[in-house]
Amino acid sequence: MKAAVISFPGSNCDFDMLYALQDFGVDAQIVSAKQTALTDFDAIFLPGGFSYGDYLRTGAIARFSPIMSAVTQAANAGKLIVGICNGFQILTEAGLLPGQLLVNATPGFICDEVALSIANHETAYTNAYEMSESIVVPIAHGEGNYFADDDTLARLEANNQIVFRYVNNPNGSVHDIAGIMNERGNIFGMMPHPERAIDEVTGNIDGQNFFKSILSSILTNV
Amino acid sequence: MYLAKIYVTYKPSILDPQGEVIKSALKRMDYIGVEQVSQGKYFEVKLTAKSIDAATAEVESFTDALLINQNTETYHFDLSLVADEVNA
Amino acid sequence: MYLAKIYVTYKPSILDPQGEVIKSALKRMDYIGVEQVSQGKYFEVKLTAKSIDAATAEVESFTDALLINQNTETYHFDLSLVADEVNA
Amino acid sequence: MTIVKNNELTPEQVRDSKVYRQWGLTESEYNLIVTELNRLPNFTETGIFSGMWSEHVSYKKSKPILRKFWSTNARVLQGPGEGAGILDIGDGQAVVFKAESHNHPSFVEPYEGAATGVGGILRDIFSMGAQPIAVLDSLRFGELDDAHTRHIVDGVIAGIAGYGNAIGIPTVGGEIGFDPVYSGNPLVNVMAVGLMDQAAMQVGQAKGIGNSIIYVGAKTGRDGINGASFASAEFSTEHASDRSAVQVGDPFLEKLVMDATLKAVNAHSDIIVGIQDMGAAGLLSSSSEMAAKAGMGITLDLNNVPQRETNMTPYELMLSESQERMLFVVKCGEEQAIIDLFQEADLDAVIIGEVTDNGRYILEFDHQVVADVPIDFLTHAPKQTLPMAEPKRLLSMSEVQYQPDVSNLKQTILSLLAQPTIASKAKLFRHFDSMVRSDTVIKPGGDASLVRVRGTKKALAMTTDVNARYLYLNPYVGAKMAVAEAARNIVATGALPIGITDGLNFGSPDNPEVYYELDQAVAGINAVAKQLDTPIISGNVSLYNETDGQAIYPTPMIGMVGLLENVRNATTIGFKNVGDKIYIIGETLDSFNGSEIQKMQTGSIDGQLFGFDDAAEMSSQRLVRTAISQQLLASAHDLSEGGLIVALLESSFLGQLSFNIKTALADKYLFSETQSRFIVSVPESQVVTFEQLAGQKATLLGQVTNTDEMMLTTATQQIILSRQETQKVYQESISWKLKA
Ligand SMILES: Nc1ncnc2c1ncn2[C@@H]1O[C@H](COP(=O)(O)OP(=O)(O)O)[C@@H](O)[C@H]1O
Ligand SMILES: [Mg+2]
Repeated sequence: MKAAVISFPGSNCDFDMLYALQDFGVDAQIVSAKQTALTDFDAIFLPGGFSYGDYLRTGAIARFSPIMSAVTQAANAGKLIVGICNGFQILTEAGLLPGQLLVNATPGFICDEVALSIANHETAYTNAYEMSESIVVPIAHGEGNYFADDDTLARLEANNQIVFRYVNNPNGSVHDIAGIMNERGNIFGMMPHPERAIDEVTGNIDGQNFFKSILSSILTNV
Repeated sequence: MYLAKIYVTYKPSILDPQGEVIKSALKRMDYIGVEQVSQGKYFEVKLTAKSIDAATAEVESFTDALLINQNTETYHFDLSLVADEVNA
Repeated sequence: MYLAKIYVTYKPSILDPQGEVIKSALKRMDYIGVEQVSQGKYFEVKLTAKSIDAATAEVESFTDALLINQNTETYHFDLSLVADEVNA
Repeated sequence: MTIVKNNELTPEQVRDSKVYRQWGLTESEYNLIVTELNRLPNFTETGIFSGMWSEHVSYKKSKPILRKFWSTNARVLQGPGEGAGILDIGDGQAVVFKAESHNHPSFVEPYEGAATGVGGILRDIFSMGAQPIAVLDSLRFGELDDAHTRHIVDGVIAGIAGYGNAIGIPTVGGEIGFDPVYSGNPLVNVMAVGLMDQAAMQVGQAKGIGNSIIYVGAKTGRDGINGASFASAEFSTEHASDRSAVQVGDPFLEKLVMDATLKAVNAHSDIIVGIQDMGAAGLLSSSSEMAAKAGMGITLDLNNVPQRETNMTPYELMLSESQERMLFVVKCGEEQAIIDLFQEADLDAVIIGEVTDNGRYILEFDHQVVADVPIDFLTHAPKQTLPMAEPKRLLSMSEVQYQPDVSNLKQTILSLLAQPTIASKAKLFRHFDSMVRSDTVIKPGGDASLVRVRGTKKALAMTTDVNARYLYLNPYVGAKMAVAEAARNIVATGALPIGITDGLNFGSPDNPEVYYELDQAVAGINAVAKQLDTPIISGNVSLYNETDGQAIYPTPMIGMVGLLENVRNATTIGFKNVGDKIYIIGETLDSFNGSEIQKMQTGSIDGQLFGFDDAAEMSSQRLVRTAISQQLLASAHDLSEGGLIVALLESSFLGQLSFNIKTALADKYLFSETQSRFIVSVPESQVVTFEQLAGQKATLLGQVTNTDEMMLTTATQQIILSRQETQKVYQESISWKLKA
């Protein structure tokens, strides 16, 4: 499997994501947001950070980066698109995922480790987790308050598109949403950072199964 | 050159946490007459355009495309003709 | 009840990184007529007061005290009388 | 050569109006300049001397003392004098670190002051060619019952978060203290740590005739030029209120500058001659110091400086403290490679001058020479030796130690935990991204923080510390304790302390008592640093921290870095297993003058500071390090403010386990702040080995339990505390006070 990690100006979790993928044996590389082609890749990761300084709105400016048409093409072609934190914000701004990430209900940046429940186990992102598992994953954001209108929410619920929920909602997200996917299941975004939870040395390995899930689903699809 | 003043606010149905925080701070500071606060964005954009109609179209286009998120925000704007100087 | 619309902008000499980033984004999106962009804040505050003068004094007082940073920002505002209803 | 531009004062007017005094030059300094130049300096020249000869840039008052710092051992690759100090950590790698203060800017404008403090210290690190890996802070505020203090706290915390989080360097640790002496003069010190291959080392030098000076990064505006010190009407039509002393940071831009700089260092080390960030006195000090260090001259064409505002004068361009700017010296003819690299990242990169061999600092503007002075003279402010006098308060202090009132032990413990200096700072530091880069092994909330060195088994421990109350009672011994405490924090993780950066925050050096405190503090730092083999390789001085003639406590922040050879040995403060034995290492004495409990119960601190036993300190530290390296300890925590009881509770809270403790000590000793102590927990299987190793140094206190009840039996009574309830006080007190 070949994976691209998109580096936008201001991305700062791009290397964390690259190293995480490489730890799982993935042939991954950083691709600048100035590039325009992604045809060589099976999966595309939009990492966390402050693309364009988070100026105007998080993700608002990054979505107009040259690479984004290639991301859209890849999405339409059914390739896996994964947005973490700022990557999730960019995907919603680009309309690849519904809704928007607003300022936290109590305004201010929070860095913490929070419990998540897995709302849908049969996804490319969660299939390796145990059924009853609740996991703890780091968060680090000031705009993680997921909002969508009622129709959208009803659709997300009905189609099982909600992948992760917060156990104790830290930011005001509707329906405790921490991560969602599109209807087809190939575009996914979440605010928490599984790439920060893969190594025993840093004290948390609950993100490992996230990567294992992606690997196994890509391998079975190939 | 035209100057567009663009006022962006949340749609009424959206909870504005910043507005709420400011309101309670004002109350704590004894501004007891304050009933409601909302915080939005205010842009000043200078642009050249052939006519006021062209400028209007331009402002609407880029505000829809970039300056607001249509899920949650709405806007109005004023447009006026101004002298041609821009601060570097 | 009064409605104050308060427009906050940076003082001219203050660095406005947001405005610069938005301007270059608009240029990249081919809005080539755009010459200058600045982003400020826009507040709508509903308040009760005895008179328009009292309301004016109140708005100036809390804007200076809380809404702006006097080191870097400046503002102007409009005040109007509105019907008494507040959205919860 | 007497060019007069933009309605600037003529040289004669400068002389007659004595405007230089407003800019901080003394009469004798001005006269010295006249003598050296053999003519009257013009407006711009007078301005650049005032900038370069300010204490902030020249250290003319503190240097005689700073010279005394001990700063050499086998690890030191770069000591004081460059952007940051560098230590060898083996395998061809090096650690780079430095601290910086932004006290005054943070008082005026808390958010931007703190934010640009972070931006500035990071530039110091990456300008050496190092990748920043961590930020720490050291903060002092007034008491939280004051609304203005709360406003400053909010702004400073948000500013550190705003900059550090966005640029993507984790803020892994720090410390926060509260005392009324800081209410008009908060302290905001930040420290940054970087990692580099020794081969990539860069220094800020301008060597080689004809080499180019390249300006990169943000455009120059009037930021940081103090409007008040201008007779503005005389040289400009702008209103003073439009000018701003406030520097606004742009972490997004700095991220681009940082990444591009590191890329340039990696790809073009053969053509880069020197790199220097623009800090205090901006373009002026960076360019002149680079040339002076190389023994060269420099000529700059100021029209080429990228400008954000219109009609800037040479004085303004030179003195501006706009952020996110760097200077590169690049081999003549090779400039394009560097310019292209920066332009690829959408950054300005412009040749603004060249290196000369005439030893002169020459500025050109609009095709005219607006300054021409000898560089050596410009960069060497006349030293000042200042008188010292032992502070009067120290001469008449009571020798008797304060005796705490412990009649209601439980209540005393709860009140102590609620003191802002003791209570958990988590509600504040949770705004900092402490995990970005995914290398943070020990996060804020323990003793030192620990960051792994990716690709190796190693990790770097880091901490900031100082208890200024101790220094107020005894500057020499207090400074020794500051270094010792920093080292205990490092040692508690298992790491070996290897070096120090400092932030010397003091009052006015013109006051002989303050100058004495500064001298004694440096002597105290040296004394313990030598025993620990931790040279002082970088630092910062911030003087004149006074309001209304009331100086702050002498506050020399100690930033310390340690090296842990095997990250798997990392030890944290939290209890780990039910049944583990809890020991205290070190002796507990009558140590109450300057303590938290004295402050809490009397409202002030007073009396002669209790003693410090160097030998006991070294042997406690050695024991803990040895025990950790033999993997005998499940947890280790040093004792500091609040003493034994606070340390025990913190180990419980972090470990989510309780304790059952029996001690022969009388109640008051729970609060004693005797130095050189740790509490450790030892798994049953290691108890014999540990006791053999420790001998008399360790005393068994009890064991770790898993109920909610924390049981404490002293010489006179038994009390039981609910862990949940007690933890709530510890966890929430700061936010209760902030919301008040
Ligand atoms: N301003 C801050 N920023 C980040 N971490 C902080 C800050 N203040 C305190 N901490 C963290 O809280 C913990 C306890 O700090 P402190 O009480 O100063 O420790 P000690 O007494 O051991 O020096 C440390 O891990 C420290 O890094
Ligand atoms: Mg400690």
